[in-house]
Parts: sequence; C-alpha cells; structure tokens
Amino acid sequence: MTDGGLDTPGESQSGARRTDGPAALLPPYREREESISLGTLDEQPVSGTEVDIDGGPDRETELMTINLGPHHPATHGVLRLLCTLEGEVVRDIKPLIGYVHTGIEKSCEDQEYWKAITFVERMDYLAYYFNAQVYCMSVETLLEEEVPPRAQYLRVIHMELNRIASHLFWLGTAALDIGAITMLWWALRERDLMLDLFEMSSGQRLHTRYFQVGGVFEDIPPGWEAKCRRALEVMPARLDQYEALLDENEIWLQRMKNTGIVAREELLALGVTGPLLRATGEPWDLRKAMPYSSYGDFQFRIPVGTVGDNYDRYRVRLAEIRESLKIVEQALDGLPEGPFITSNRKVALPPRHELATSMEALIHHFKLVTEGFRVPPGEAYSAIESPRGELGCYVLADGSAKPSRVHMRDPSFVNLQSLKAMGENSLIADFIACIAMLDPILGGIDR
Amino acid sequence: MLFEQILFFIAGFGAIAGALGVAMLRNPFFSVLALVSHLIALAVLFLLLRADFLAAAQVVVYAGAVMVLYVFVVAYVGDSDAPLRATDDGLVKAFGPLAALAIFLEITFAVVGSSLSGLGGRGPDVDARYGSPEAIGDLLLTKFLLPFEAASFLLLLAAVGAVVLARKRRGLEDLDAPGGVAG
Amino acid sequence: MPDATGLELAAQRVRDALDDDAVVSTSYHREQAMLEVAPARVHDVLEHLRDHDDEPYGFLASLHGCDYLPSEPRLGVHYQLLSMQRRERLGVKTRLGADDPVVPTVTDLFPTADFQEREVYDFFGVVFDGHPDMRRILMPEDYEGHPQRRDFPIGGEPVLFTFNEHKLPRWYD
Amino acid sequence: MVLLGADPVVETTLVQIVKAIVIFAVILQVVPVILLLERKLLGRFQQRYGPNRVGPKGALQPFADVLKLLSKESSTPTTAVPWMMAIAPVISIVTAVATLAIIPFGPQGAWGGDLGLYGIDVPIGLLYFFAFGSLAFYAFVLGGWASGSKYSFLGAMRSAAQLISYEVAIGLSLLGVAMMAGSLSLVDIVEAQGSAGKGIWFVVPQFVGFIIFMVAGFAESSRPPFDLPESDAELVAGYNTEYSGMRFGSFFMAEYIEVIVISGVATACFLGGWHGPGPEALAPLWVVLKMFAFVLFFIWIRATLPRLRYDQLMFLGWKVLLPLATLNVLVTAILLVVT
Amino acid sequence: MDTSWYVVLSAFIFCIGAAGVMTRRSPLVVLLCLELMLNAGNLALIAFSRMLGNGEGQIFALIVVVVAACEVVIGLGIIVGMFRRRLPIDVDQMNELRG
Repeated sequence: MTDGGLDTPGESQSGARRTDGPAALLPPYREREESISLGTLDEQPVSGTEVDIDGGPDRETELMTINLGPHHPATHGVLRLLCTLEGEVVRDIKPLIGYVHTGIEKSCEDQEYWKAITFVERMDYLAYYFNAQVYCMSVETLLEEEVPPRAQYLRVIHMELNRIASHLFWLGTAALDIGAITMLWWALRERDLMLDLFEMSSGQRLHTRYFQVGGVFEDIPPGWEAKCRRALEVMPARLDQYEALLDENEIWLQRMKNTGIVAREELLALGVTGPLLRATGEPWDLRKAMPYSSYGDFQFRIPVGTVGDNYDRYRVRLAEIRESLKIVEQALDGLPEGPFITSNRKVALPPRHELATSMEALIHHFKLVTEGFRVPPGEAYSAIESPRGELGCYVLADGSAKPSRVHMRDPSFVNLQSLKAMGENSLIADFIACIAMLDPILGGIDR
Repeated sequence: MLFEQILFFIAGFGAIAGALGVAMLRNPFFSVLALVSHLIALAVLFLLLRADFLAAAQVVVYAGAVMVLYVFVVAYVGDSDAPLRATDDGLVKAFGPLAALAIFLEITFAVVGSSLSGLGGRGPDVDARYGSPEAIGDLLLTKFLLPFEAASFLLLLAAVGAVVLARKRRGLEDLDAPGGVAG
Repeated sequence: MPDATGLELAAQRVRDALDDDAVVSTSYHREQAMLEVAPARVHDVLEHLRDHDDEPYGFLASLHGCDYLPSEPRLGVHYQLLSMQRRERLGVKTRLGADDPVVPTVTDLFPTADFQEREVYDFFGVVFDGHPDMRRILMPEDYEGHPQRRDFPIGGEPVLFTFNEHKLPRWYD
Repeated sequence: MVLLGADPVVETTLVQIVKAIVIFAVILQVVPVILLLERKLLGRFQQRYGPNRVGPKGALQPFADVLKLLSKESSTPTTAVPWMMAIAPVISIVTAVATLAIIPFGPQGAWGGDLGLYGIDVPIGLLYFFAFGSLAFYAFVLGGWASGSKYSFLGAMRSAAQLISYEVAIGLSLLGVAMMAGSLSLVDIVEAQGSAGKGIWFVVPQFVGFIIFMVAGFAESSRPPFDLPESDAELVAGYNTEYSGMRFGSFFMAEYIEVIVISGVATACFLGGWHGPGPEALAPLWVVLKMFAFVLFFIWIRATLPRLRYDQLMFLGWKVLLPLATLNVLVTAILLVVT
Repeated sequence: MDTSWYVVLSAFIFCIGAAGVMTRRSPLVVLLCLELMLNAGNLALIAFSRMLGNGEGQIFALIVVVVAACEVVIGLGIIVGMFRRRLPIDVDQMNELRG
C-alpha cells in the first residue's frame, strides 16, 4: 500500500492489485479530507483516537463520527452529512454539499434567454415546471411581457399537477426511509398518472420545457382535459388509501409524532419556507400571499399544522395534494379560450403555418432561433411557491440576448440549514425521518 | 464407543485450544472469541457426560449472554491492552507458566494417585432422566432449594451492582474529583 | 412590493436612523423596489429594516451575488427582504470592487444567510466579514478562482481535484 | 445414538445422517422458493409484477440471483479482519440450519417403521432452539466488527442488543407452552396438543404467549418491522454493509432459514404441529401448510409495516413483552396447579 | 471414556486459566481466565457427577454458572467504570480501590 500506486498507472490498471487499489488512493484523498475544517467538531473527541490517560476527552460522552453519504440510501442523492453520534444519538450534523454541482447558473450565462429554460429545469428535478415558471416570470418582468390568460391557466394546471407528482415522490421515498416499502410503489403509480399527462401535453415526462417566455409551448391536445379529469377523479380515493396505510398505523404515528420539532421563529430565522414552515402553523403560501400567474382566481385553502413535528409535515403535504387537485379542477373548469402564448413575435415563435405564408414570420423565426430575443437591461427577482417553499429567480439582463446572471434561490438549499435544528440530539432513526421530511432535492441544492 | 472417543478428543482439543487462545491472544476481542469456542467445546463434553440440560444452559447463558457482555465491553473499551508482555519485572512472566505447570502436575498426581475407584470407569449406567431438565428441576427445588434461592438473590445483587457501577456519573461529581475517593 | 413613494419613504427612514451615507441610491424598476447601500453599512441597514422600521422586514428571502462587469464597482450582493405582514418585498443591494471585496456578514441577523453567503463567497469571492465559517460550499475546497464572475471563462474548464490531478491515467496516456 | 442423552427414540447413525442431509438439501431448495414467493407477493402487494423475466413467470429468478452472487467478488475492506469476516456468514447459516433439526414434521412411524419425521428429538428441545439462537448473535457481531466499518459496527451492536432483548421474551413466551405440555421436547409438545393429550392447540390457551412469540420471532429473525440491524435507510445495510458475493448471500439465506425456523417452532408449539384431518401419513403436509401460512404472514407484514425506532424496540421488548410474558407464565402456572 | 480423562482435561484447562491470571495485565483478560478456571471446575464437577451416577454435581455446576455470571457482571462494571474515569486499565496499576 504505497503512495506510488497512483503514479504507476500500469499497476493500478492491471487488476492484479484490485483490492489494493482503493488503499493506494488513500493518502492524497485523506489529505484532502483534512483540508475541510470541521468547525465545532474539531474540539470534540472522535472514537478511535489515542487513549490518553492523563488528559484527553471525558469518556462519559463517547463520540463517533460517521459520514452519512455522499452515497447513502437515505440522503436522496449525493448529500453528505458529517454526523457525530453518541451511541445512537446524533449530536452534531454538518452538511457538506456540492457533489452534484454542475454549474447550471454559469451555463445559463452562455445561453439565449429562451434556451436557458432547459437548463434551469434541471435544477430541482422533481419540480421542473416551477423552475421554468419562475425563470420565465423574471424574464417576462424584464420584458414587461403580458402572458395571455389561457397560458396562465395552463401553467397553473401543470404546476399543480407537478406539485402533486413531486409530493407523491416525496411521500414514497419518505415512507421508504421509515421502512414502509409499499408506499413507494403506490405513490409512483399515481405519479405516473401525472407524468402521462405531461407526456401528452409536451412530449416529455420529465424536464418538459413546456413553459416559454410569454406563455406555453403548445396548446393542450384534444383529449387532454378528459384524461386530466379522470386522473383527478381517482386521486382522492388513492389518497385515502395512503392514509389508510400510514395514518392508521401505530408504528408510523409513533415514528412521526413529536419528532423533529422546530419552532416557527427558528424556522423563519433560518429562512425556511414551504410545507416545513406551514407545519408549524404559519399560513405562509405565496400562492395566497402574493398571488402570481392566475392563482388569484382559484379557491383553495392553505393546510397548516399545529406543532411542527414530522407528522404535521407529512399531513400538510398530503393535504396540499388535495388542495392542488381542487385548483386543477377549477382551472380546467374555467380554462379561458384564446392564445396560449403571447402574440409578440419578438419573443415567441410564430405559429408553424405562418412560416409558409408570411415573410415576417419567417424572419422572426430565423432571428429568434439564431440569436434569441434581446432583453432590456435591468434586474428582476421573482418568487413562487414551489413544492418545497419559496423558489426565487434573480435575472440580471445587460441588454444582450443572453442573461448576465441567473440565480435561483432554491428552497432545498436554504431549507437544508434547518436540518441541524431538526435532527440534533435525536436518534439516528428520527434524524433519517427528518431528512426525509425535509425533502431535499440535491439537484436544487447543488445546482 | 469409538464415536464417543472421537468426539471427546475433538471437543477436548477444542477446549484446550480455546483456553490457550484466551490466555495468549493479544487482542482481547480474540480472547473473548476463543473463550466462546472453548465454551462450546465444553458444552459438547457436557453432552458426552449426559448433562444435556447443563450443556444447553452453558450455551444459552454463558456463550449467549455472559460472553455477549464481554463482547460489548471489549468493543467499548477497545484494545487498550497490551499483550502477554507481562509486567515490568520479567520474573512473573517466567514464573506464571511455571507455577501453572506445577499446579497441573500436582492436581494430576493427586487425581491419578488417589484411590477413587470410579476414576477408571465410565460410571454407572444411568436412566433416561439423568441430566434432563426434569431431573435438574427436581433436585433444585427439593434438595437444593436453599442454594437455588441464594443464587437467585446473588443474581439480583449483581444486577443492582452492575447498574450502580456502570451508571453515568450524575450527582457524584465531587466524589470523582482528584483525591475525593482516597480521602 | 412597496411602490416608488414607499421606497423613498423607507430610504428616508433609513437615512434618518443611520446617516445619509448609508443609502447610496434607490431604484424602482419594473415594480421592483431596490435600495442600494454602502457596503460597510449593509449590516446596519438590514438590522434597521428588520427591527426598527415601521413595518419591519423580518424575513431574508434570498441573498445572492452578481457581477455587473463592465460597469464599476462590478460586484454586487443582493438581499431580498420580505415582510410577511405587509406582503412586500424590498431588495437591498450593495456594490463593491473586485479587489478585496468585503461586506459585513448578516448571519447574526438572519441565520439563513449562512449558506447563501458562503455561496456568494464561493462564486464571486466576496468575503463576508464575521461569518463563522467562510469556506467554499459548492465548489471543491481547493478550487481556484470564483467561477461566477463574468471574466471567468465558461466552458473548457477542466474539473480537477487535487487528488487526481495528473495522477489518474487518462485514456490518452 | 446416545450422544444426546436420554433420547427416547434411538435411531441408527445412518438414519440420522440421511435425515441431516435431507433436511439441509430440502431447506436449500425451499429458501429460493420462499425468496421468489416473497418477491412475487411483494410485487402484488405493491401493484407491480415482481420478477418475471428469468424462466417461466420468473420462476428461475432465484437461480439467477444465486448465480450472480456466486460470480461476484467477495470484497474485503482494508480495515477488515478477513478471516473473521469470512467465518461470520458460516456461523449464521450453521446456527440457522442446526435449529431446523428439532422441528417435527410428523410423529414417529407416520411413514412406517420407527422413523421419526424430524431431525432429532431431544428432551431439551426448546433450549436447543435458544442455544443456537443465542449463538447466531456471534455471526452478526463478528460480521459487523470484523468488517471494520462504522455502519457495520453500529448494525452489529444493534442486532446484538435486539437479539438479547428478545431472547428473554421469546423464552418466557414458550415457557407457558412447555409447562402445559410438561416437556421441552417439541415432539412431546406437539403430541400434547393432539387427541392423546388435551386435544386443543396451544394457540387457544396460550394466546398471549403466541402473540409474544410472534412479535419476538419477528425481532429474532430481524424481519420488518424489526429490521433495525440492517435498516437500509439508517445504517446502509447494518452488519452486512461490507459484504458482497456469496458471503452476503449466506447472511441473506440465513435470514430466510430463520424465518422458516420461527414458523416451524410456532407451528409445533402453538398450531398443533402435524395434527390435522386425514391419515397420519399426511402429517408433514399439515406442518408444511401451517409453516407456509406463517411465512406468508412474515411477507405480508413486511409489505405493510414501517420500521420501529431503536428506543421503541427496546421499550417494546423490555417494558411490554417481558412483563406480559412473565405474567403469562405466572397465570399459566397458577391455572395448571389449580386445575 | 474414563472419568480420569475428563478430570485431567479439567486440570489442564484450570492451569491454563491460572497461568493466564498470573501473566496477563488487562483486567478483561484476567476475568476471562477466571472464567476458564471456573469452567474447569464445572467440567470436573460434572465428570464426578457422572461417575457417581447422581445429578447433584450438575446442580453445583449450575450454581457455579450463576456465580460466574454475577462475577462477570460486577467485574465488567468495574472495568467500564474505570474506563470512564480514565483510570489505567492495568491490574498492576489498579490501586484506586485501596482504602
């Protein structure tokens, strides 16, 4: 096990020392690890350190540091949590992130405005419609572009369906972390209903890029509405099934209730929004508080919890699915006729049939596709309520066809800071439940 | 009975190897494991001696419970022991095994040279109940009731004592201050 | 959002409470109210807006950096404040030069700023004075440069970790 | 064979050897079947198909699994103690299989001659079961400790604590049965439930004991909802985190054999063992059917229940099951003396 | 097998235990060696019990198992206590219990 293992590629490739391969990697890797100062953990003893008889740490508290992640079944991605355990109790948590940092924000700077939508959708990969929506909102603010009502309604319908899909995926994985394996498959079964709808309206199941600056990409095809209504019809019964499986289960209740409680004030100070905040009883929902798109047109309620434990978080999200169903139903009922995208040819592509007849349409199409549209200088921050909380998007325009800066305020990233407050001094199992209830999406955290 | 003899030698060597392992292995964790194998070998010997119940009790209680405690403590305390490198004066190191050998010779001579007539035989034939749970239970609850009760009381004491010894230091901080106990 | 008048009033209140230099300028653009403050006074202004303003902005929604290249001072740090009572947003921004950019931290006012300030440091090199744990957060610890700056090249940037640099055999070796 | 003391049924060594081979061979065939059954059933519970690619309706899936495991490398971490890591799965599978020997599949002479349809009938039957149950502890601790990984170590400690805690409850829950039958031998216990004895299955008079046994049995075999030692969400895979290849397969198989053992003991002690309608030659059929029902129950529970927390597990073991089992024993004793 | 075989085996194990107690320094291992000696005694008890054909020796062996369990519990409790108080875990340096 020498240092030189890496300098001699032939040896490490030969396979003869396969078991030694990782060991040969050790020294430089360890050095790198040590470059991370562990802050408060520095002072604390770690098990396995030399037994110092005369001085040294008090053994009444025997601590052990483990790496939860980057590859761990419970972290839902490559999240690395440096946990200090005392027996089964988690004493300190340090999230280390950046393992899936792909530089989306930087990449957006090299794309035309309408091409950047594809990039931002990849951030929070469970709530792609929201990413696209908030980015389009910022750009539309800068352009002072009006979005036609039909497009607004279609956006709301898709976003709410996406919220349901996102919550369902959360429900499945969270229950899986608690040990209820069946829940995952049930939730995925219903999520597929939503994805089928997405596929029908945009041709994609994930990362649909359906939202455009100024509207949506295409009108919904015939039959979509009926299909959507069928999905809406089955959902309440399915939700009852989930509740029958989980809420009437004593183990589930015991595991969820009174665990991971964080006070409302602390959550606010930590910048936490979304279901986590609402679970404490604070009815803060941007859809109601500062209505955007066409949310002002719909009747729905904001589910809130009482004590802010994991059970409330679970209940709030489940109730939100029911409210989202209502919103989609109302939006389908009141879906206005009219254009699905702005008629401003400088921003939106002309309809396909015009290309054959209109020279102007052809020019617009050519200009848009080759160099995109220019956005007047300025900066805008807009925020919407994503399934995980306030999703903000800051766009800085310098007058060219490419954004000068796109920043996403991702709720997963900000909410992750509350993990320490939620999981500290609780058992590992509760801590895992807290991670599950936090619902972090690593694509959103690392961007 | 060839089968019995084979089994005796296998188990006997297992027991001795286990015992040697306990006394000589450097890592306490391995010592504990050696003792476990030693106990299992002993249980086989007990079976040969028709002590069925005791063999099962040996495995359940000794290997299954007592040694588990050892495993926990060794895992907790860690390999803080050094070795056979015995004490500072090498005298004990040399003297210990010698003394043990002397004891062995003495006992062997005493036993073999004793006039116990039964030593040379397998003992009388015993009925099916011998060594069964019923027989042991009978004896325990009739003839040996007092030792039985005393043993159970001892167990209770040990349980209480262990809890007191292993508890967290709470409220007794001053006692643990340097010199607090000695004074 | 406060309207243009509201923004001016808020700016005036900040000037009264602190001093005239604290607020550099105000801008109201596309219905976005923005207060530009001097870098050194960020902490004071935010503290005032959080605690002492008429209707305080108690929630820091977002903190992010940006690069205004080619205009000077080129770096900017934005604080998006939110008043949950009034349901209003107020942007606070400060601008600073690229060499030795230092801003006082606001983590003591808004603990949520912890990760976000680290992110700004990571991507723009803005040092937040007094931050408890000023390290890179998303990029590798030993990464050199601040990639979100506009003069940082996009594309063609090899992602290297110190431990595999020139050591792991490549396919072309 | 007088090796095991007062054996009422004296059979030739040859017959014993044949029995041992039959038991081992049959179980090795049954485990893959149960594996497939579990995956198929879980699939149905979860509204999917389960394995259906290998062989007709996925029937050959277990073979594919075993083939895959066999062909995989048994990796060893650099921090591990290799030889200890290698013997731990062996211990686990040996202890699990050894317990099978005492499960009675039929009375003596059911299939003619004086052949007993069980591995061995020892007077200390239940103690034998506990003895090997407590030895199984070493498989987990050795495996976890020798892996040299913190997750393995935590899992090993968890499983050790869990096994010990529930060993007490499981012992006391069977004590009532032993008292009613007046014997520790499983064959005697089954006979006591037949027409020769009281003629009533012990699940009726010993219902509390039955419940405690089943709960503790789930814990003993580390099946959900008591799968804390290998809870994947918390400890990756607990004591077998670092295992791969057939070593992992051995642990995996041992868990299923353990399920069979618990089912067998429950069948013998509470559900009247081989008793059932029809000629005596059908005895093994009844035992297998009853055990099959228990195995189905194990699978059903796995599909339904989430996992307990560590402190809840300990609470249940020490503060609920143990007092309840003690009370059950006391009441049984009083009733036995009174009647 | 003759009873003498068992007795000699028992003596051998006893001596190994005795040697271990005398030479080892870790109280953990010393306790383990004590167990060895107790077990040697058990083996002799049971062998003699078999020789005499009555079960009384087995009762004594059972009581010895109980005593051993108690001894282990207390001994390990002391060791854990010492470890927690950061006392040296070495029988030669253990003098904290001296009055």
